[in-house]
Amino acid sequence: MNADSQPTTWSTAAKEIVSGGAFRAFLSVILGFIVGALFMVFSNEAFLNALSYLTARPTDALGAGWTAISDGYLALFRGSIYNYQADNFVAAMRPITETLRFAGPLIAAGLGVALGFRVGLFNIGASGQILFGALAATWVSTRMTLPWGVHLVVAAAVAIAAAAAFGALVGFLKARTGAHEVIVTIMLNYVAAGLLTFFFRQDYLLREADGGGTPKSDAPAETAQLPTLFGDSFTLHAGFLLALVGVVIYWWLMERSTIGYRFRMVGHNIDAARTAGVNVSRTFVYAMAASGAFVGIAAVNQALGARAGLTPDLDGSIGFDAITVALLGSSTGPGVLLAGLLFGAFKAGAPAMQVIGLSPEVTGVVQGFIVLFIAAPPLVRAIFRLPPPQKSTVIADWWVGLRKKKVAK
Amino acid sequence: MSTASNDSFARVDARVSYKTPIVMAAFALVVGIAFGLFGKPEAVTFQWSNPEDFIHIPDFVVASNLVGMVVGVILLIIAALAFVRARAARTTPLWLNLIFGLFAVVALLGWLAAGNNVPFAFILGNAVVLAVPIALGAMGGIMSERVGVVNIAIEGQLLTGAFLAAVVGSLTDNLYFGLIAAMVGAALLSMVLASFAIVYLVDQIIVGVVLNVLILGITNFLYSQWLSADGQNSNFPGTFDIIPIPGLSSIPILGPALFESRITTYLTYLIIPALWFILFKTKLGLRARAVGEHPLAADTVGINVARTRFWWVTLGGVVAGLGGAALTIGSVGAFGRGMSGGQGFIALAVVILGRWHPFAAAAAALLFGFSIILRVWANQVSPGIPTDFITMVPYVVTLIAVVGFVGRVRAPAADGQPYIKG
Amino acid sequence: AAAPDASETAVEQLDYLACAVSDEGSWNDKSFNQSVYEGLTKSRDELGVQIQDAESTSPDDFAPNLQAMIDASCDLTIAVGFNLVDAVNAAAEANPEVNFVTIDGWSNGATNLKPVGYSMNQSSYLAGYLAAAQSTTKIVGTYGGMQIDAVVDFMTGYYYGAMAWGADNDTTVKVVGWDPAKEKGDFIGDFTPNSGTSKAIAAAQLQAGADVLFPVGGDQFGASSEAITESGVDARIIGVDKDIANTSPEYADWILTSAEKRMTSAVYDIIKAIAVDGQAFSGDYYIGTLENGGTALSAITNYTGAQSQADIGAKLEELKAGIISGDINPLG
Amino acid sequence: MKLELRGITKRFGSLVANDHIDLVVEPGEIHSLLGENGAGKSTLMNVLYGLYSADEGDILLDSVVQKFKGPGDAMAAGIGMVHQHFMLIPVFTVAENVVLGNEPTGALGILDLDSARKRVREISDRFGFDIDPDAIVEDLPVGSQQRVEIIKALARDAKVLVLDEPTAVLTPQETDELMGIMRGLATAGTSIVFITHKLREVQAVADRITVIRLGAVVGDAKPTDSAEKLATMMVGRAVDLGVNKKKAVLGSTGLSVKGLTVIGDGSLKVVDDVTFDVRGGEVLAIAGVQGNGQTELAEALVGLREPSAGKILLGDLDITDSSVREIIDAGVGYIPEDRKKDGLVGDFTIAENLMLNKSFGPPWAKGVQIDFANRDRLADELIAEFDVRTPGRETMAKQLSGGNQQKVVVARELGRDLNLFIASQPTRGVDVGSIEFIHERIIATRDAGKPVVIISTELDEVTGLADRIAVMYRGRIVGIVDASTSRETLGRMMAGATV
Ligand SMILES: Nc1ncnc2c1ncn2[C@@H]1O[C@H](COP(=O)(O)OP(=O)(O)OP(=O)(O)O)[C@@H](O)[C@H]1O
Ligand SMILES: Nc1ncnc2c1ncn2[C@@H]1O[C@H](COP(=O)(O)OP(=O)(O)OP(=O)(O)O)[C@@H](O)[C@H]1O
Ligand SMILES: [Mg+2]
Ligand SMILES: [Mg+2]
Repeated sequence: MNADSQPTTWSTAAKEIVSGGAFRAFLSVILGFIVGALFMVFSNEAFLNALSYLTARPTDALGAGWTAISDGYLALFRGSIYNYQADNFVAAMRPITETLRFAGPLIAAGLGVALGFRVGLFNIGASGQILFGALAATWVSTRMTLPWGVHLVVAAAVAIAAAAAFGALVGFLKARTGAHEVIVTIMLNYVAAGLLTFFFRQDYLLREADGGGTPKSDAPAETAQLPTLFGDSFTLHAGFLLALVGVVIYWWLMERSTIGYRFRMVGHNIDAARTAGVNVSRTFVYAMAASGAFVGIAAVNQALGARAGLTPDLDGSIGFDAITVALLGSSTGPGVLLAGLLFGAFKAGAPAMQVIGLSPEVTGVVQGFIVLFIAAPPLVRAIFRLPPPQKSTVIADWWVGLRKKKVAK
Repeated sequence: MSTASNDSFARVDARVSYKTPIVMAAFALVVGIAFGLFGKPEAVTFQWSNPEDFIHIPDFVVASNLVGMVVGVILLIIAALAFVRARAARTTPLWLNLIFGLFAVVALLGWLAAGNNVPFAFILGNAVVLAVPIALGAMGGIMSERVGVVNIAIEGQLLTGAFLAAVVGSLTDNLYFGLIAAMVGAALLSMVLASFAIVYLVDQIIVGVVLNVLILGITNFLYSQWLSADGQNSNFPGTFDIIPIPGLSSIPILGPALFESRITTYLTYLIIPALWFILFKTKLGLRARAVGEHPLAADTVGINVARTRFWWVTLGGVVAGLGGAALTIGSVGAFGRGMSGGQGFIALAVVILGRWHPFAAAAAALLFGFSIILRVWANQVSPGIPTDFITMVPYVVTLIAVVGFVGRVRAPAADGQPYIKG
Repeated sequence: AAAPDASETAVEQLDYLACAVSDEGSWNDKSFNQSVYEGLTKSRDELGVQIQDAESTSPDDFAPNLQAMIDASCDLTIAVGFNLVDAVNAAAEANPEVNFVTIDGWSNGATNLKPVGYSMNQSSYLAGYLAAAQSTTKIVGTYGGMQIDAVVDFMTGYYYGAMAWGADNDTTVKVVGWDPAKEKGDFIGDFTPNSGTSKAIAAAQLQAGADVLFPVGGDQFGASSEAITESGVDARIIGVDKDIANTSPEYADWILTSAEKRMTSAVYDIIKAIAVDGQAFSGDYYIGTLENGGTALSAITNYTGAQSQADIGAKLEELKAGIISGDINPLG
Repeated sequence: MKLELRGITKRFGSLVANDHIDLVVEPGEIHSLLGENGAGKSTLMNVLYGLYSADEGDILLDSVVQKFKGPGDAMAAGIGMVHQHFMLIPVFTVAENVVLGNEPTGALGILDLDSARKRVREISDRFGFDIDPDAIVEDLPVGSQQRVEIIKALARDAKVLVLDEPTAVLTPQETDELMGIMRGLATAGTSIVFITHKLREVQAVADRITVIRLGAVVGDAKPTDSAEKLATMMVGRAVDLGVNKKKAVLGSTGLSVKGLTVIGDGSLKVVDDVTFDVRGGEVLAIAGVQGNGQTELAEALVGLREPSAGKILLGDLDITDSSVREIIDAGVGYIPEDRKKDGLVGDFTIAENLMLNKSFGPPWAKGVQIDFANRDRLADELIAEFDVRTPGRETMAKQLSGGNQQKVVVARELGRDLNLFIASQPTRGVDVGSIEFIHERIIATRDAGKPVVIISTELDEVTGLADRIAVMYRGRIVGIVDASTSRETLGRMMAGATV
């Protein structure tokens, strides 16, 4: 071991920053935006028109391209963070509240899927769990009369419990029969959708009063609606707070609690967990129940955050987005929070982007590229020629120190 | 060296498991009682073949409840056979399970169709056609997962294949070009998956999920910008001709259902056994499976893990792309937005349900195709079950299959694991 | 290509911004979303109004998309589809200075919200009658995307139309795929265009003897036409929403007629009335009927029924008059 | 073939696993590499085998510099290697594993499994192995798997053969036979690099010895050098190789096993009517060739396997049908034979691994929450007490060397009050320094009056630690004998002879 082959301290430090996760994530987002920009430019009619006479007047193409990009991202900013064109405070601030509102269910469902990943289970069933939770919530919120406050709490609790039970069913089937959770969750998504539709169609079940043959429920009773956070000018409701509470609980559960510790143990090494006295089958059931419970918070958001009747597609694409959110957030509480906010911002920004002529597909593609880059550190490192990760510095330093001591002896 | 092989231990009578006979007996009783004793007395007509078929088997008309009772008794006999075997500590052979399943299906059809027809060839033929895209998607998935790359992007591959087949088929006026474009396009998509997963070590599930989103976005975009306005030229490919295979197509019952099909279906017939053969009988397959089970071990015997993975995933894309083509030019012709409609995820389930084995996965895909046509047909002949429940049939059937009969499965050990060389 | 001049615009540009938000699904669904969108673009091209639009991909998008239109200072915003009814009512109440139109929805009282609806059962009744006339087996089929009112309305009219032909001709006509009494029928389960399930349903109906199909689920023409080709039956398709023989000419060979939901012209007329003719916005309910031409049967093509096309055409006119006069109830 | 390594340097990040290592192996020579866990032996061999690419240095075969892009090149150049960890595909048959990468094929690349089988049989016969070519590898006992690995290397007629800890799972007889084979190959001109932690073997078979410490060569040694000298070179300090123990002070019966029978995954009685007692303050060693039911016996004792007959009593407590957790709570400590699979969670920190089976209550947990203050304190104490060499309790277990990993397991199991201690292969693959330490701790447990059960295929370990020895053969105990019984007698018993 040559001492002089050691890089100097400052350059090591610089390297560690440059190779660090936060900086790379930042670059990834930038890269995603760049590729997204290309997509916007090449889907822009003005640009394509200008391209056809590129040689005649190249500035047109450049100008059109630049306009497409700047318009697109400014629209995203206006739609998701702050609308600087607005003529009143409410309109200016609405975008950020919309971002938070959309982020709520994404974060919650993301936590649920993330929990599954930590236990080694792939929960593709968030969508089914949302539907089932919403089914239960809607029963309480439209078919029961309870005092203000109590009603909301009961509806939310029932939704979370129902989603948890639906999740636990997956864990139970896996523990009992070995059925693979991927198959079971995919199939249960369809089953939940069918069930919800059936309930929303029968007037003796959940169909809206004077509803026709279209499956739809009543709006949740006012006593059961999640209250808005900043008055009626903003639609942001307490569901986001629930999601935040979910993040804290998730963090506590996975990092501090003994059951979360055992979840992770099973996720990393089933055999060692079994040898250490952990009942693996039961852990699967608990974990899927917990996973479903977090997804249940998303169900609460969707079912009780609504001011109007619900339709069977109330889950939107949350179930699948949750998978990406969980993976993007490395299945950690804070990570899922950030990823959920990013996705929420995209959802909130999409209408503003559509207004300037960007179809929702373009937004989806930009989003996809960002995720891809965030998930591909080696690619980003290769593109920016970053140094390799300095992950094991602690152990390496220790080794170097030890070696020096021993060799010196 | 001395040996300690397993046979040296004292042997005991194996633990006797009565699970299978008990499940079978329960089913038999349900059939006998619900379909038989409490069944409907109306006549049911089993149409084994179409009148125009080469060999026409006359229709078989029988009372619905009689079918239930007779089949119930047959099923009980099979259950008893299984019981006898179980007592001798032997498992029920697969063929007996299959026969049991077939009889149970006949009873179900007979019960549903009381006062109606059971168009056998029609049901089977449609089940096959509906199963083809799922089966091909699943074969692509198997090829990818057998070498250790989880493929969540089957949905995207089907969609890519469906899109390119329709568009290229229309533009060139040649469906074979469409077919090739579908395979090439999905293969390119697979290459993206492979490079990100193998070279850039991105979490394979993330790449898959993202690719699905991207493909959905891009095909939707192109559809809106282009196909919808110009459908006549760009999205009206038609479908491959139906080619009866001489000889085979005159086999009673099966012939018209299986051998009066399109080239996409015939290719599926070829690909499934070919994949099985390559995986389990050739050097290529041995190496592929080694890479999927223990890449480091494969590396130590000189197998290039990255290259093996890359090509298998890519070829898997070719097969899945063919499945996509089967959605359009092998079935309905024109492309529609998001027309894969979740079949890629069904294929993913089928991969697992079929234990990463081509034949088993094909059977699982067929089960799924059968469930779809069953729900369509049952809805017609046997009104009374709410639409929303009828819609659930394929999924519930799959759930029952996985919970009741398949149980624990074992993925290739390195499935989803990146291989990082030292 | 040559660089365009700045002065290329043909029509005079008006300072009027007309906007639309789609139901789940895109503007290119070959169905109702597309009809509205074409009304919007037609207004732009012919009237010179400005337009703005947003597609919704899930129910979560409805309210934000409407809000985006309000933020974009739209003068008129059209919410397409029954599903947006709650969102558009809320938006109309919150923004009394902006005008809204709800297609297939209703107003909870806001006067700045104009409901536009269609009696699709009327044209579908004619379609059913024609289908029965065309059929040689006297079995006609219909199936839907999902069992919802907007779909079932077509199927019910079709059913009673077919039955009416049977009664008129003392012939038993059978409709497969929908039974209004039991509220039970064949549905794909979603609006996925051209799915295998769609084709299987069509095939099953053909197998059951149907030789006219009426698929009410957006773009199912590939699925039904292929099912027909495969079955070898000489069968016809009846289109929905748009005049399919014209708008999707590739399927013209199979098309018997279409039950049109003429939203394109409704949208155009509403915009024209305000933006060009200077009329005040009215929140009155507009309902498209055979009478006002909001719904109609398209030209009949490929008709090969036993009665002559002239006879059946005359009969359809008679029925139309009956429906308009209220003598005939297309819903039974 | 003559093998020369010149100045091989291999870095993992900033860690130098091999630091300018020179090594020469003459044709027909058996060259032993000695070194502690993590010294860099396997890394060096993996470089030679093309699995890792060296950062510096050259590999020469018969004085020609080689450029290996991967193991394929190395194999083509005549290098064969038996890896420390099995490089077998568990779901493949023996024949498939042996031919993998070098498959006999017919037309169209169709596998010729018949000739594969023939090849396996030939080699088996030549070297006296008894292996069924059609057996699925994962169904084979570890000892047989090791033989498959050896067949795999031999099947390719390597000119340079690297054996990385091939004897770790072999019985003494098997080891002797393997050494005979090595001798034979060397005589025929094969150069052999032999890595082992067992000095007895090195002394018996090696022609020359190179000792590596912390990635660098510390020197050469001769097989005639004393074991103490070799150990000192390896570890860098004096090591006591024997086990020092006082006479046992027997207490009351701690563990009583009566007629225990366990059915294996097939329909075999892998544990067949086993009866024995262990008293407090006594070490009972269960000896036997690997795969004769010892593993299953241990697993049944700790609740991981369900007995089909018999009774297990811990003092007065019947634990026959208790769950693993109940048995842990009853004070049974257990070291599983495969620490990576069953004993540790590689992606957990040391602190987390130290509480693996203690998460259900105090002092490690407080209610439903981990008691971090206590956990960290206890972890630090255990790390210090059990001499785990690590930068700290937050280091990932997978980053530790095997010896230190094993110390973590030992610390966890012995770091609490026990009523019974069961250790399966407690020192497998562990270097001499760590062996010494672990043995001391086991004896300390016994001297504290606890009943101890040791399961080991290592005769030295068995005779060194045990007060009494039970020998298992085909699921049955063929006899329980005194610790002073001769190696020869024990060897015969392990082959099934009753006393
Ligand atoms: N793949 C790897 N990545 C990072 N570091 C590694 C890797 N493999 C080995 N090392 C490092 O190199 C050092 C030498 O490891 P090596 O496997 O060569 O030890 P060894 O001498 O074979 O030990 P043992 O006797 O336990 O087998 C280790 O301590 C470890 O820190
Ligand atoms: N990914 C890795 N990162 C860092 N060090 C590693 C890694 N993989 C292995 N090592 C190191 O390599 C060395 C040898 O590893 P190896 O897996 O061969 O363990 P071992 O001590 O030989 O265990 P066993 O006796 O069970 O075989 C250990 O010191 C370990 O710390
Ligand atoms: Mg080693
Ligand atoms: Mg070791």
